Order: sequence, then structure tokens, then C-alpha cells
Amino acid sequence: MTDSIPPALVCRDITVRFGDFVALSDVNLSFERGCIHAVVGQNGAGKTTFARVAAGLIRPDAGAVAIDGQPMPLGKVREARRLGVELVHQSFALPPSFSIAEAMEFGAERFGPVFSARGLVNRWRSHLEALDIDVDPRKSIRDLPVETQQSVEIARAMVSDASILILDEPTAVLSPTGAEALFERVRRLKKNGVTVILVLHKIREVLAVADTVSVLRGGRLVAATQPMASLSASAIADMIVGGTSANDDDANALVGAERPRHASAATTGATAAILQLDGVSTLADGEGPPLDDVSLELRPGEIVGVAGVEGNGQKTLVRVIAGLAGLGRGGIELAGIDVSAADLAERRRLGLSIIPFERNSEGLSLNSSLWENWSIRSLLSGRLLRPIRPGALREQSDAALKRWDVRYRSSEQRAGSLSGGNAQKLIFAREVHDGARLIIAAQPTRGLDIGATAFVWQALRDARDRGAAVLLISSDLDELFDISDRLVVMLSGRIVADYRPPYALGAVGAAMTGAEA
Amino acid sequence: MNDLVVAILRSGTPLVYVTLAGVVAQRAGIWHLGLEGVMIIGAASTIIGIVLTGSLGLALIAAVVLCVLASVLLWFTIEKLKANPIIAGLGLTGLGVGGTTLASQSIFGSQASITAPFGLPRLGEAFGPFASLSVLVAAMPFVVALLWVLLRRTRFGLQLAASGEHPFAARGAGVEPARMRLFALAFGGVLAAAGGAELAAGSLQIFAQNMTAGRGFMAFAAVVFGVSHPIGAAFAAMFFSLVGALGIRAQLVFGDAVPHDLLLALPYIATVFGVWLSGRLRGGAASSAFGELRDY
Amino acid sequence: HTQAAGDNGPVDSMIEKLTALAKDKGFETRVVYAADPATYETIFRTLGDAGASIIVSTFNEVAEAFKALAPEYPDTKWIQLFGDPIEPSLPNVVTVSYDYYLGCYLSGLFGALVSLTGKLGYIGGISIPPLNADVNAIKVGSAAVKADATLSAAFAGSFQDPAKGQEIATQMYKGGIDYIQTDSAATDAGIIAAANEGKNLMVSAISPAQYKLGPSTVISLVSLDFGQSLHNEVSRALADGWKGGHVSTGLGTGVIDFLLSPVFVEKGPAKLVAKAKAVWPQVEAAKADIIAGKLEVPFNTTL
Amino acid sequence: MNSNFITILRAAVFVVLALALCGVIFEFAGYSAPAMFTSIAEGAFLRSGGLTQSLRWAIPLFITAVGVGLSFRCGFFNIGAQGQFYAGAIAATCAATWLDGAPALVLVPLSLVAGMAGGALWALWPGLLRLRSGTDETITTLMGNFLATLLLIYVTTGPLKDPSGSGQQSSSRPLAAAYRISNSLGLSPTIIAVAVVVGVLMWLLVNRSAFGVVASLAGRNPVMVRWQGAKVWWLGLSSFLLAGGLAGLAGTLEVFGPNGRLVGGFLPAHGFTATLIALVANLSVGGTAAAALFFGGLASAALYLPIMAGLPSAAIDIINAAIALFITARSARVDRVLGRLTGLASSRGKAP
Ligand SMILES: Nc1ncnc2c1ncn2[C@@H]1O[C@H](COP(=O)(O)OP(=O)(O)OP(=O)(O)O)[C@@H](O)[C@H]1O
Ligand SMILES: Nc1ncnc2c1ncn2[C@@H]1O[C@H](COP(=O)(O)OP(=O)(O)OP(=O)(O)O)[C@@H](O)[C@H]1O
Ligand SMILES: [Mg+2]
Ligand SMILES: [Mg+2]
Repeated sequence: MTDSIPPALVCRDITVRFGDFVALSDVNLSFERGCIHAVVGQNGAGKTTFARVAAGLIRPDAGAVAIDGQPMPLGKVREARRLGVELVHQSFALPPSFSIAEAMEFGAERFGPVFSARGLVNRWRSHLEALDIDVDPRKSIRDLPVETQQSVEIARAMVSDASILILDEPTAVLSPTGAEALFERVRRLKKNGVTVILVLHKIREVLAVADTVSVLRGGRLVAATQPMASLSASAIADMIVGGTSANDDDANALVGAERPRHASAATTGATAAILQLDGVSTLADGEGPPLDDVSLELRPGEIVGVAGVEGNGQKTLVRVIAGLAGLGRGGIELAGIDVSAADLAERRRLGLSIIPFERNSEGLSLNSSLWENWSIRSLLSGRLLRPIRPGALREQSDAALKRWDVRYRSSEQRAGSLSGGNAQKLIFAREVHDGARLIIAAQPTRGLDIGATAFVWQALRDARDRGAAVLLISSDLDELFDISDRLVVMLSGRIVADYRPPYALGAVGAAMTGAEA
Repeated sequence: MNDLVVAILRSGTPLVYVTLAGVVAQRAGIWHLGLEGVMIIGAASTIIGIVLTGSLGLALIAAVVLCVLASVLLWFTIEKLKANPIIAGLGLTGLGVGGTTLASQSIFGSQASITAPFGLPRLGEAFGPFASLSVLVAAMPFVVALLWVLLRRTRFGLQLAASGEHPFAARGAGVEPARMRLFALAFGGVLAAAGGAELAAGSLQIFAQNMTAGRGFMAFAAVVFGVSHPIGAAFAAMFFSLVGALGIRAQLVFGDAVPHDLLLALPYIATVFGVWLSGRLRGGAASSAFGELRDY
Repeated sequence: HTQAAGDNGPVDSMIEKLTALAKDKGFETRVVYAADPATYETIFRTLGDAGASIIVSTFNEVAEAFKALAPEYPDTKWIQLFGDPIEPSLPNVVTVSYDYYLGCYLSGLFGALVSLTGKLGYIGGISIPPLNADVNAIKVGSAAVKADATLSAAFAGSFQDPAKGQEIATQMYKGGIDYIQTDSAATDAGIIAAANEGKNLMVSAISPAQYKLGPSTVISLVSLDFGQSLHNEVSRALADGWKGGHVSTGLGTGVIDFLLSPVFVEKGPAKLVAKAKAVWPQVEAAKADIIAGKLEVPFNTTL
Repeated sequence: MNSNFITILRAAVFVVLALALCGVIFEFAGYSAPAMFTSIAEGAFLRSGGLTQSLRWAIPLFITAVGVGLSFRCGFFNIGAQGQFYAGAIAATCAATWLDGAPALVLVPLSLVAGMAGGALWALWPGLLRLRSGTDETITTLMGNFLATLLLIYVTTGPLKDPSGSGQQSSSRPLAAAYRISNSLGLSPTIIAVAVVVGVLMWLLVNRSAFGVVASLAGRNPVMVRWQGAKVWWLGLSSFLLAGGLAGLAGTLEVFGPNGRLVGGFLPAHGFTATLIALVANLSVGGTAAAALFFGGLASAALYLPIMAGLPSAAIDIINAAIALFITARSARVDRVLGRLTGLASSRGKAP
């Protein structure tokens, strides 16, 4: 019986080139209707490219796509949408100034072309309700917390009763609870007959939600829509990286098989604190909730994790340590020196290093060369008018990037042309240096594949072992559990709990949502 | 009071039309500094058209066609050749000013200003104090309102705005931002043609070289001041013409006690103030059109 | 020329006369518009290098360039219309000055006599010294016949902005002014258009070409026939025995004059025509006094 | 190296495209396009003295354009070079008037400093508005140009007016010969030396100092540089001030060099052309010198064109405008074609 129904989406011999670079090569995939399909692969494997081809955003150089047995005109978003394909992008894509209702409306073809302000809101309120998304449609996109923004993206994708929904790395920005809610939503869509294709990095998530898995590596198909039942976690991991290369403990942690032995606390308690926050409160500045009486102490040789649902003051915490947020009350000491009034340059001189939240805006200048991005730290450590030799800087950055195993062609290359993992390594190469005594790592593995994630973890551990203190902020509890020597939980701008390993998922989760208090 | 209203309507209407052209372009993501050039093409072709054909209709058609062509040329350089919108816009302005001068020279054999036997229809006695204003003045509020509906209350308007604000999102919804910009500039060409026609043939019937005298740049500033909202920008344009009228009044009132040049500077100072204010109200303006050099 | 063509006034008339003269006498001409004072010298030098036999230019701003270059090109004849005498004089440079402000004095006098309200206006392009001198002369002229007459001066900020001219003139007329002396080239057209919208409003313009713009409103002209002057000087330069020096042109030379518009006399409102005709002898008398040297009008370039 | 070559080639392609557009316009208007192009080449470079003339116009353009390029590098679309140029000229003239009678060795350097300060001051307010309250600098600097033009009219007809003769000149009193740094031709060792010093210092600043690298990074991504602990505010302000100062210096050179006095409305398109040059040169200092020479040639040709080819002055505006319309084009397609062509050429060259 199923034989007579054509698959929801069939791709035949898809090849995509960017200049000389082959991003996808002869990819053949066929997705059955009404299932949840996972697509996995390393950074740069071609997952996003594939998703964009299916959605009509990229016109492949060769190949064909068919929806429900009908051939799809290539490279035409409108045609793809007409046939029911919708894509939710990896980095969200809705105009930030739009209200939610406007964001729904502009891509819809359901109603008449003219609307009234109230009509528009009513029109879309019911749509959001039907999808179980509880949000005021008059709110503007830029004011939404990420999780809501993603729900809205999905609602946007569903405005035209899509039959195939592609989500590109939807969990990268979500907390574990958020991810679970997303999966629940996806399962409900599946029940309504929607075919869902998920691009994922975490094998644990694949195991939790997907019916089939397809693996891409270097633009080639390694496994095509294999039923989950036939695969083990480690088998998928091996297909992704092409052989077992990662450190065993990490690999196991990454696939969610076993918790690593915790290399617990090199801290003796005798050493003086490197960072000390004393009852710090910040002024409200419209960029996330202000801190409220936060005290925190970091000693050399420890990794302190900060858990919390995104938007509970983690960004403010980083900004106040960096001196970029207005300090209301309290004091900050770095290496025993009161820096409450010092600027970031001064703090960096005292050994502060930051891997910021936003890799592509706060961490790198995408349109600048690799060597410029790498050398800015050393350039700023002296007088601005001193003479430099760019040749020497290029050599130094080449050496550093080699040491950190960054894959690149030339140090004159734009940072924006690196893949996410390599871009993150570039930031590590800059920030993790001998003088770094306090490293703040904010979401350092977001969007990274498992190989790169393991690399980042190892880098943080090495820094700790050299005697630096690390403050790790992450929304991924597994990551925190795996490498933190100590864990604090933030809620509404306050530190509400403090744990030492072994961590209990239930307790931490409760603290994060405030259920405990 | 009536006099002031008439004066502002008269001097402000051409500015409003051109400002609206800038608003449409800006919403589609193009900072339009070629407004001055398109406007003067509209002014010149209206007058020259009337003189050559004797028909207002033909003249207006010529104005619209030429303004749309000039706008499409700008679109081509910005969108297809990826030129910097600001410099290309200034280039179009130069081309418009120089081209209209050259055209009148080669058609009439001199650069003398050209007088047409008639201009746009006037409102007439029925409108009391507004009798001497042209029909385009009367149409202006309706055009503003229609444009407001188009930009803020239709799906098409949302798609246009998305093309400007987040082209990637627009593409994801099946909207071609390049095509939207083509529409925006071409439609802006129609509006700027109206502005030019009103300037030259609304209450005058004259074309003089360079007669737009910086109005296109004021319109550009009004777009920013009015936060790219059709009604806000129209009010900003009206505000600038109010300042201009008050500047004249000040010249007459103060006589030679205050340097005339200082009073002539008032509109420019008002513009700086307006742009500053709108930046304040929005909490910092996004810089215009630096895209290609900036990361985001 | 250093003012844009298209002014319906001096520059257009010069070009026209030059072209006519060239056809007559069979020589080649080049008309160069130099908007930018920094380029004057280069342009003259290029003309000199190209072997121009006569270079005619306008206004005071070119004086420095003339002083610098005339000695270098002794075979070229240099004519500066509207300039101060060069001290010491050069053998191949003729400077021509015009007492244009005297025409403006007469306009002020006539305006005060003919105005129904006693309020006069003046609209110039940009507040530059020669125009400022005109404003002052009008003031003196009107005060000479009517102590309580007032003069409001305004500048459009451009010589090419008729819309602005119209706006200023409209405000002036609404404010009770009924006689405006213009001096703003292409901007004038807007001023005349504003006058045409009202009743019993008058404009005193600068060139006969403007009569047709306002047959019933352009009442008079402060005329400076640059074209005639250019014709005179170039003809003299083409003849034998030419030498450098200074020509001072005032009223009564046929170049500068204050004229009652014949078109207005025919088509203007009867009341105003009658009044203009009635007071005109006073204008003629003042003109005669000035020419005879009996009347001195102060020259003052600051406002 | 290769990419520089492509940049130059690309600029050449678009200049040719612009000239072709002009050619079409002129043919339609009844002028001879080939005659026009010959005259341009002749006026700019071929005729005797053409090259020195081009250099005379290129030098002030170069000085202003390096400053404009720097502020673009720092991410600010400062199109107010014209106003800053005027402000510098005015300030320098004020200084010279005030110090009149002082020895040249005192007066001239002080006036140069005053000129730079004047230009910097005219860039300061848009800079502060931008950095303090996010006011779009494109508009404020554009308005600054209009305002400075009015200011120039005001001072040359008012406070600084030359009262000699009948007092009808809109210009300042001519500078004493001792204070002039060049004759009216505008080229002198002093002026060339100033240009060279500016060029070398700016090249060092942009390419060989920490400031240069950090400022360009800040221009592309101020947020990232802030997270590195730099005072982005100061970087931004110094770029405005330097750009303004250099434009002011160029204005001062015009006053003390070829003009010998402050004249109302001189070089009205200077700032715009300088902005074009900076963009054509892709903001590099070396490229700016080359582009300045090209546009200097065009300026010199523009003065020559009406005389030799009998073209009306509007034609010159059209040529400049058409170049502006196309010059910043960065079409990937054109680059690809160029890359292929140059690739072809070089492989052909290598073939035995
Ligand atoms: N527009 C483009 N031009 C050039 N190269 C591109 C372009 N888009 C993608 N690539 C390259 O194609 C390859 C595949 O990219 P793609 O985005 O599909 O990877 P991905 O699997 O989604 O990676 P990630 O996990 O980082 O999201 C990468 O090496 C990327 O650098
Ligand atoms: N024009 C381009 N040239 C080269 N690489 C590109 C280009 N555009 C995008 N890429 C690369 O394609 C990859 C996927 O881009 P995309 O926008 O999907 O993901 P991203 O969020 O930027 O990256 P990541 O997921 O790796 O953090 C990235 O590695 C990006 O660097
Ligand atoms: Mg991707
Ligand atoms: Mg990614």
C-alpha cells in the first residue's frame, strides 16, 4: 500500500558548487511522508546547502527535486512553497522591526492583500493558538526571547499549511527544556501528517526524536535515510566524523552514552581568588535583566559552569565582568585588584579573556582577514600609534592558527569564509594565551559539530590545568555537567544555587525554572 | 495664517512628493541620494514637453517615463553592478542636473530659462484662498494616505519592507528583493516626476537650470527625519518648508540686522536638528548604506 | 563668464551679441562658463595658449587672474567687463566699470513715488558686495523722495531658484509691499510670476527679455546692457589703435539705464500707468542731475 | 597583488563604461564623442604642461581623499569633505589676517595648523552627533557642506572681505607675496613636499601602525573591537578629526598656494571628487594617489574641453556624474570576466 504513495521529497543527483568549491556532490535522498527525518554532519558538510536547495533558495548546478512525485522547479522559493516546502533557517530570518502578525502576513497568501491593524492581529492570533504558541501577535520580533522567536519562525513556516517542514539546527539556541518542547511540537506536526526534516548536531537529540537519519560528510552522502532502529549512537558518530578520532570520553559524552570520569577540582581552596564579585547589581539598560546582588568567586584551576535558561542575566554577567555594563552596587576584583571602575582594556591587562556569546558579531569581524582578527588583542595591548610590521603579525597568526588546527587557506582570507568550528578555533587561538588568567567562555560550542565541540572542551580543560580559571556559560546542561568543576544557576539576574559534582539533573533543572525556590 | 498655510503647501508639496519617492526606496533598502537628479528631470521634461508638444498630458507622460528610466538606471548600477548606493545616487543627481542643462541647450540653443505658456491646472476660485494652488497640491494628502495604506497595510508593503530590512528573509518567503527594489525605484520615479512637475509647473511655468537647488537632498533628510514612514516623512518635508518660509519672514523682519546668509542656513540647521531628533527617538540610527564595507 | 547662462539677463545678452558679432566679422568664438574662481587662471591660460586674440570676461573676481596673466600673453587683448581699474594699468588690458547702483538709485526713487503702499522690496540672488551696494542705493533713492518709504531686502540663496523667488515675493506682496526690484538672474522669473498672481503689483526687473514674463507687472528695468557694452569693447579691440586702460560706464552711455517698460505702459493697470507717467519726469530729472554730476549717490557695499 | 590589479582594471572598465554613456549622450546632443575623448586625453596629459596641470589639481584632491578614505575605513560615511575643506580655508585665512605682518616662517605654519584645526572642527560636530547620539553622519556632513558654503559667502562678503578698489570682490584681501607657498600655477616644492609628507605619514598610519589595523577593524565591526577593550569612541572621533583636518589642510593650501586669497565659492566639487577618489582607490593610500592623478587629469581636461572641443560646461558635469554613477561598482560578474581575461592573458604569456 505504501508503495503506491510517492515519497514526500526526493532529491536526485544534487550537486552544488560555490566557485571551485563543491558543497554538495551527487546527493540522492528520498524522505517518506509523515516521518521525522534527521540530517547530520560536521560543520561545512553541506546540511544547510541541502536544506536551501530543497527550499528553492539555492539553484543546484545539477540534479532534480520532486515533491510528492511532482517535479519541483529548481531555485524558485515561490514554487517550493507552493508545493508545500518550508524552511526555518539556522540563524533566524524575520525582519526584527516587524510585529509577529506582520511577520506571519508578509509570507502568506491566505488572505486578501489589504488588511487593517486589528484585522491583522486577529487573523494571526488564531493561527498561533492553533499551533499552541502563546504570544501576543503585536509584539515585535526583536523583543522576543529566542525560544519564542523560534516558535514564531515555525508558525511563520506553517502559514501556508506546509507539508514538508525543514528545520536547520533548531536546537542550537535552545535549552534542554526548550529542545524537549520543540520535539513535542514536531511530533504533533508529524501526527498531523507533516513531514519534518531536522538538521541536528547532537546525536542524543537524533536518537530522541528522529525516525530516520541521513549523514553528510564533505558534501557527500554517507548514509541515506537509515531507520533509527538499525543504528547505534556510536555508529552515527563514526559516520559523521569518518572513523573514531575524538577522545573517547568526550565522544561518549557527546553521543550521550556515558558520563566521563570527572577530573574533579584541582582547586585547593588555598589559592587566592582570581575573580571576585561582591554583591554586584547592575543598572537596567534594556539589554537583558540586570544583575541583582550577585556574588561569585573563581579560583585558579577551576571551571565554573553557569546554568540557566537563556535570558536570565548571563549576558549581563559577562558584560559586567568585562566592564561593559553599568555597575550599580557592589565591587569586582580581578587578581586581587579592585577593577570596579576600570575599563575593559585594563581588565584584559590583568588577565581577562573573553569568548563572547555572539561569535560573528562580538567575536570576529567577518569581513576582515584572519590575521587582523587574530592580532587585534596584541595590537591593543600597547600604544596605538606604535609601528608594527604586518608581515610579522601574519607569521605569528599563521603559527597560532596552525597550533590550534584551524583549517584555512591563507591568513588574508576573510574570517567570514571560515566554517563555524574553525571560526571558534580562531577565537580560542586569540583568547587562550599564556597571560589569560580568567577565561570567560560564553556558549563556546553552539552550532559546532561533535569534533569541534570535543576540541573546545579539551582547550578549556587544558587552560584550567595550566592554572587559569574558566567561567563557562552554556545553555547545554550536558556540556556543563561534563566539564564544570562547580556549577551555579542563574535565574532572573541572581545566582540561586551552587552545586558540586556529581550533579543531579533534576535539582539543577528545578533551580533553573525557579521551582525549587 | 492662511497665507502661511498656502505658502507652505506651495513650497512643501514638491518636497513631499520627492520625499515619498525616497520613503518607498528606503523601505526597499535603498538610501536614495539621486532624488535631486530625478526631480530635476521631472521638472525639465514637464516644461520642455509643454513647450514642444503643447500638451500637458504628453509632457507629463514624458516626465514620468524619463524619471522612471533614470531611476531604473540607478537600480541597475546599485543592484546589478553592486555600486555604492550613496555615490551612485550622487552621480545620478549630477547626471540629472547636467543632462537637463545640456538638453535645454541643445533643444533651444541657449541655456536661458524656459517659460511654458501654461502649467498644471489650478484649483480655481471654488477653493477660496487655495485657488492659485495646483491640483497636485490637492492630490498630495491623498497620495500620502494611499502610500501609507500601500506600505503599512498591504502584504505587498510588508514584502517591500522585508526586502529592505532583511533581504534574506524576503527571499525565504519567495519575494525577490531585487525586483522589489526595481519596483520601489521605478515607482519613486513616478512620484519624483510629480514633485518635479509641481515645482516647475505647479505655480510657476518655468524651468531654470539647477532649479531644484538642493530640494532632493532636503527630501532625503526628510526621509530620515520622518523615520521612513510616509506620513512622518510628509510632515518632515512640511516642517522643512515651514522653516524655509520662516527664514524668509525672518529676512524681512530682521532686515539687515542679522546676516542674510545665516537665515538662509536655517533649513539646513533644521535638517540636522530633525535627523538628530529622529535618531534620539529611535535610540540611535542605523547608518545608511554602508553594507558592503560593514560586517552587518 | 562667471555667472551661469540662462539668466535672461547679462550673460545671455553677451553671448548673443558675441555670436552675432562673430558672424558679422567672421571670427571664431568660445564661450566658457567658469563657475569656480579657483579655475579662472587655468582657463585664461588655456585660452591664451590656444592663441585667443581677445579674451573678454566679467566681474571683479577675475581681476587677479588678469593681472597675473596679461603680461604673459602680450599679444592677447584682455577685456574685463565690470571691474575696477587696474593700478598701474597694463597696455593690453581694458577694464570696464559700470555704475549699476545708479540705476538702482533711480529705481528706489521711482518705486517710492509709484508705490501705493510706500513699501518697497528687493530680492537678490546671494548677498554679495555689488548687490549689497544696489540695496543701499535703492534705500537712498526712495528716502530722497519719500522719507517714510521702507525697503525690505531678501536673498534667495541662489541665482537659479525661481520657486524660492516666488515664495519670497509672495511673502513680500502679502506683507504690503507692491514694488520689488529684482536682481537674481533666473530666480527673477519666480518673482514676476508672484506679481502676476496679484493686483496692482509691480516688479522692476533687469532685462527687456523679462517684459514678456509679466507684461502687466514688469513696470521698469534697471538695465545693464552687457551685450551692448561687449559689442562696443570688442569692436574697438578689433579696430586699429586699441590700447589698454579703464572705461567707466555710467548713466547716459546707453549701457546702463533705468527704463519705463513700454509693454507695461500699454498693458499695465491704468491707474499705475497713469501714476508712473506722472512721476516719470522726476526720474528723468534725477537722472539728468546724476549725469551732470549735480547729484552724488554714495556707493556702499556693506549691509 | 593580483587583487589590486583586478581593482584597477575594474575601475578602468567602469570609467570606460561611464565615458561610453557620456559619448552616447553627447552624440544625441549633437556633439562629437570621438573629438571629446581625444580632447580629454590631450587636455589631461598630452598637451604641453598638461601633466603639471593635472598634478596641480591632483594634489589637493589627494590630501582630502586620504582623509576621506580614513574615515570610510573607520566605518563613517563622512561625505562632508567639501565643508571641511572650506572651513579649513576660512580658518587659515582668519589666522593669516590676524597674524598679518608676522614673518612668513611664523605665519604660514601657524595658518596651516589653523586650517587643519578649522577642518577638524567642522568634522567634530557631525562626529560627536554620530558617536554620542547615533545621528546619521551622511546627512549631517552633507548639511555641513551647505552650511560651510554659506559661511564662505558670508566671510568673503563680510568680515574677511577685501575692501580695496570699489569693494565689490567676494574674496579676502590677497596674501602678501611673502606668505604665498606657490604661484598661481599651484605647484611648488613646498606644496609637493606637504603632499608627500601627508602621503607618507598616512601610509604609515594606515598600514604600519596598530592604529591603522584597529581602526579598520572597528570600521567593519565596532562591536567586536569594543569586546577587545578598545575605546571605539576615540577611534571614531580621531577618524573624523583627521579626515576633517586633512580636508582643511587642502583648503589652506589652495588659499596660500594658487589662489593667494580666500575666494567665495572656489572648487565647489572638490569634496565630492575626493570622495570618489577614495572609493575608487578602495581606500588604500597608494591607490588614492593614483586615482587622484587620474581625476586631477580629468579636472584639468575639464578646463580644456570647452575651449578646444567647444563643449558646454554642463558636459563636464555629466562626465563626472557618469563616472560617479559607475565607479563604485563591484559586480562579481565583471570581476569573474576580468579574472578570466587576466588569467587567459597570463597563461598566454607563459605559453611557449
Ligand atoms: N555562498 C557560499 N559561497 C561559498 N561557499 C559556501 C557558500 N555557502 C556555503 N559554502 C560552503 O559550503 C560548505 C557547506 O556549507 P553548509 O552551510 O551547507 O554546511 P553545514 O553542513 O550547514 O555546516 P554547519 O554545521 O556549520 O551549519 C561549507 O564549506 C561552506 O563554507
Ligand atoms: N559567501 C560565502 N563564502 C564562503 N563561505 C560562506 C559564504 N556564505 C556562507 N559561508 C559559510 O557557509 C557556512 C554556513 O553558513 P550559515 O549562514 O548557514 O551558517 P553560520 O551560522 O554562519 O555558520 P555556523 O553554523 O558554522 O556557525 C558557514 O560556515 C559560512 O561561513
Ligand atoms: Mg548549516
Ligand atoms: Mg552551523
